[in-house]
Amino acid sequence: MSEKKDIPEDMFLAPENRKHTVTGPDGEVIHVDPLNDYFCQDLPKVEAPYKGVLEKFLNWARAESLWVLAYGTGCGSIELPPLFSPRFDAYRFGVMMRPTPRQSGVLIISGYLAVKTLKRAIRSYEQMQNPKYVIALGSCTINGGMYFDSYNTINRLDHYLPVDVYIAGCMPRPEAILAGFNKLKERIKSGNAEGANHYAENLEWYKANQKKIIKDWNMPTYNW
Amino acid sequence: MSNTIFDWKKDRSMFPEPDKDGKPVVELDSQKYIKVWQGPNHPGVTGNMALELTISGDEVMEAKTHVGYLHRGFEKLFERRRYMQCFPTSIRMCVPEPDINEYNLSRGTELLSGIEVPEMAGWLRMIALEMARLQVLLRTVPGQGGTIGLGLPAQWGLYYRELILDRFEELTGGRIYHMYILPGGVRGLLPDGFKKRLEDNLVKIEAFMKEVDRVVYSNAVFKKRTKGIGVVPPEWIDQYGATGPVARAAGYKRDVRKDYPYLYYDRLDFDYNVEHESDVFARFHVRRKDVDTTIDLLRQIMAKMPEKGELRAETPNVLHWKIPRGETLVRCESSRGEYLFYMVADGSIYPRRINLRGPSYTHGVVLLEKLLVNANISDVSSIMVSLATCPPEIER
Amino acid sequence: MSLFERILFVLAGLFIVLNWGLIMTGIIRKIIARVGMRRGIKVYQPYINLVKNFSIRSQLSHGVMFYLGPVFRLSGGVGIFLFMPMIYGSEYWTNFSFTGDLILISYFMFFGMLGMALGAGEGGHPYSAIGVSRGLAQFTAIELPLTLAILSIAIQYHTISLTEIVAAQQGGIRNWTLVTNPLATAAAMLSFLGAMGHSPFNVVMAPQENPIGPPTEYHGTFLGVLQTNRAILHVVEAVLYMNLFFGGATNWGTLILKTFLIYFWSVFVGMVFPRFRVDQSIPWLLKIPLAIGILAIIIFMI
Amino acid sequence: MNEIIEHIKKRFPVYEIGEGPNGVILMSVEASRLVPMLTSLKTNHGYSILVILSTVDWLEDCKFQLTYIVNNPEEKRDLGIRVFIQREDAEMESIHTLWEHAATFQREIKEMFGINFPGSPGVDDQFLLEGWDNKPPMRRDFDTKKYAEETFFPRPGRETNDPAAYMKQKLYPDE
Repeated sequence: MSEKKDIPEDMFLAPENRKHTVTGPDGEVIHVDPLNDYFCQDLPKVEAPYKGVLEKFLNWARAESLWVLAYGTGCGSIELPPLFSPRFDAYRFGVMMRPTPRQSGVLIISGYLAVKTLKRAIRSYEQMQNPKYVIALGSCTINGGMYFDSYNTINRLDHYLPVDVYIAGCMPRPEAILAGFNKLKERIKSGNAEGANHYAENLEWYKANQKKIIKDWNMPTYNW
Repeated sequence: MSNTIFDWKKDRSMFPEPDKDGKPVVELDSQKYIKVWQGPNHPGVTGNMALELTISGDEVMEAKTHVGYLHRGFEKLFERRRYMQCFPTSIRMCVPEPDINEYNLSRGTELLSGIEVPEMAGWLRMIALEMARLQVLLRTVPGQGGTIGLGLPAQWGLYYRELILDRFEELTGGRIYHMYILPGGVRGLLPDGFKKRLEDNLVKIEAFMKEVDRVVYSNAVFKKRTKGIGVVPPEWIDQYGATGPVARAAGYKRDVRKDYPYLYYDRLDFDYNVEHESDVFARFHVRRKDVDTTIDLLRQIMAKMPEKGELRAETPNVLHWKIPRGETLVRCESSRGEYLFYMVADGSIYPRRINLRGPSYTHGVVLLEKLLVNANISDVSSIMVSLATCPPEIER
Repeated sequence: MSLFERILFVLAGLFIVLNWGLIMTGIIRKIIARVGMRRGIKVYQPYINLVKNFSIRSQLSHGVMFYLGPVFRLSGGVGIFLFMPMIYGSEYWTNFSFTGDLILISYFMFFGMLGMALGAGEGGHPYSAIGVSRGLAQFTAIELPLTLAILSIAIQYHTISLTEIVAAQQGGIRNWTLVTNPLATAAAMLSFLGAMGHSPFNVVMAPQENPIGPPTEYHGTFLGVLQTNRAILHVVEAVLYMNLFFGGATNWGTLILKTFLIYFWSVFVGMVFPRFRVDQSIPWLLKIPLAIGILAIIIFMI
Repeated sequence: MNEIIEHIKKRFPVYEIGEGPNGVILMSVEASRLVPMLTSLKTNHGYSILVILSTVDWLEDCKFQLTYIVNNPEEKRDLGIRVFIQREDAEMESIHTLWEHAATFQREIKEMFGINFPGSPGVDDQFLLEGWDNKPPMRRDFDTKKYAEETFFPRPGRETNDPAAYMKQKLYPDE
């Protein structure tokens, strides 16, 4: 491998993530490629849903227990705390905030996504487990909103993540977000909310779009 | 009673030696440290920003803030927008308290183009600004308890904040983004009965703050967790450009409303809220007193403001409003401290440069990094909230 | 009663305890919500969450111990249940209680913690590790006053059999340990605050510090198992305290009422206090409850 | 106030002294004399707070304007000092030794305008952007709209009405 090709690849990597060699106790040379060795390189699979009444029942449970990843990606997150406050109280609908992506099933993209946040949002989305849903708040996620000409915010979220429900507005009021949750519930109960499987099927297209704007791709292809 | 048996005697031999700048030298390879990312996806950080903490045991050895997760390039976008088009964009620069952006941008435009604002509009602006301040304080004052696990008053606080948002909705039509203050004046008069309804809400909020006093302020565990934590030495205040409650908690009398009176604040009667301990508790205390001041100011404004008057001065057609070449500095007091706009006009219909400098620009980056060294990892979020870090105004 | 029948009754008891645990979680959440001026979740929401967690399609593992962590935790909870006499005077609901059951139960209380610590450690998330080290450190401080209280009771009643301790407390509130040995009760109830993981002792799962603590990496079925255990453990630990200090229960109604009140004590305190730092909570536990516990023993020694 | 200006005038070659509309005294100085001047203002005249360090890109004149606004909290006065530097290979002396938070300003300016401040701590680190490989975005010759359209998949159907022309046609057809 020529050295010229290596340099741009490694340029954005943190020092501990670069390829390096270590000499073992008996003089053996160990090649370490952290991105390959330390991370799981498997790609996601399409997980087929069950059939019939069982899937209907499970979908009902999934719809009635929406665990939201507590990640305020943009200015829409100012309306998320009121959502869990006395006046709006989303807990009534089985909506709950979880601080870790492993346990949450809903990712709320609250408004515009800066490129730096998009990278984290993708990681968070990929660390969530199938089935998972995406709610996009605000007009910024639909067509860029008032940041349509900004050099650092994406215009269309559905090119990077499969979106289940859009909630328009700048920013959407808590009532609108509650309505959005109810729309998502209907969608889950009808069995159409298979965003995770769609993502797994079209992984190449999504990855191409993502890598187009995330120039310093220093993570594995799919972040388990 | 002597506490010596139970006092935690830390074995300092495990901790890194400080170098000549007082910063500990951390060698990650020595296996004594863990690197922990607090944020961007973490309930303990305010908004979307990240703290890269190197910890040894429970103690933070090195802290680094990472911002830019909310960078939208506002200052670039302003170059492409006419003065009037800047408005809807500018208010999104500080999401919790957008009105200060409206005010600063209007004031800057007026100063540069030499427009006088009618008196009535000035008083209405003050109402909007003070209501916005109250609305933020109702989040942050009980929220200080929320950072150390006392979530209940924070939840009540959100309810009372809704009351103020209701009044905003009535006055301006918007919940969060109001766009009430425009160049040349304001957008509308107070609706009928507004003063009475606001007064009702203020009474309720005062009762609620008494409750907060009981539950948070005089809580033994709260005091234990916040006293002596995150002390900002007074000599750092100027050196790091700290303003607002942080400076006032260190004993400095700094309040833009009194130092550089804008609008009609010089006609109102209020005082600096000063504390001297300069720790998390003192900053909380300053904010707690700010709530009372703000409620008092709102009452004074409602009593002193004229009943009728011009709402807007004559402005040129906003679509081809050329503003002569000039530079100006506009400041106002936000709930977090001094909020500044530096505006440069080049004589065209587009602003040449509008630069924002919010209090978080120093509180959230240099000061926070400095304060977190040797802090306990449990206190990180409480220190961060007490400095009122608001990432959107750091990165714009 | 044959062994087969006994096993059937144990399983039935486990089923009742699990359901009561889930419903109790719902009721407690509802009460917390009402204090916070909200309507709160549906009472049966914990069931839906459980079903949902078991219905997650994809799961990933970080190794063998990661699998075993929740299993150990669950066996800790079930283990306490197995040797706990639930209803006093009933032949059917005494489970596998025997003369030395109190010792075994004390052991099982720590067993689940250790298994969870190993599993969470293998998860590899730094916040898990922080949570684990905090949890183990604090749990040691919690165990000390509790053990002293148990010893004090053992000295008082000259037995380490739970059934006999309950038997000694029958005949009205005057005979409860609460009245006969208030110091041991105080020490144990203060340590109970720590064991239940509510403020001011929720250092393990401290939302603003290490967002969710040890189970950071657990999801899907793993989390479902943990939730199941949580429901069982909360009830069973409350039953232990009930048996030791509050006169046991002679029927399921009494058990449900008493366990609810005992559990609610920790929620009640937790509602109005912020959380201690771990280096404040351990000295507190080692000061006040421990001193009371030592006093409780000394009184019976004299 | 005038005393200070007179005093500064004697010691430093300042020009273009004027008062801004908000009572801010603005003056320009040669880049090489800036740091001595700020040091003198800070130590001798009580201008102890660095309020803002801002940059204006005068593309037409091929110059960057750096504005240092310092504040005297005792007299409640602001003083703005402008420095003009060349746009090509722009470089400026760092003032982080005077005010530590100046390093943050300088780090941002380095990223946004490409002005180098040698010696400023962390000046080369990424601050707001991540993996940026284009022109520094705040330079006026960087076209953000073109960049966004090329990069971010604009949703079709967004009509771009020039608001001025559109509203003129709607509201003031005769003007």
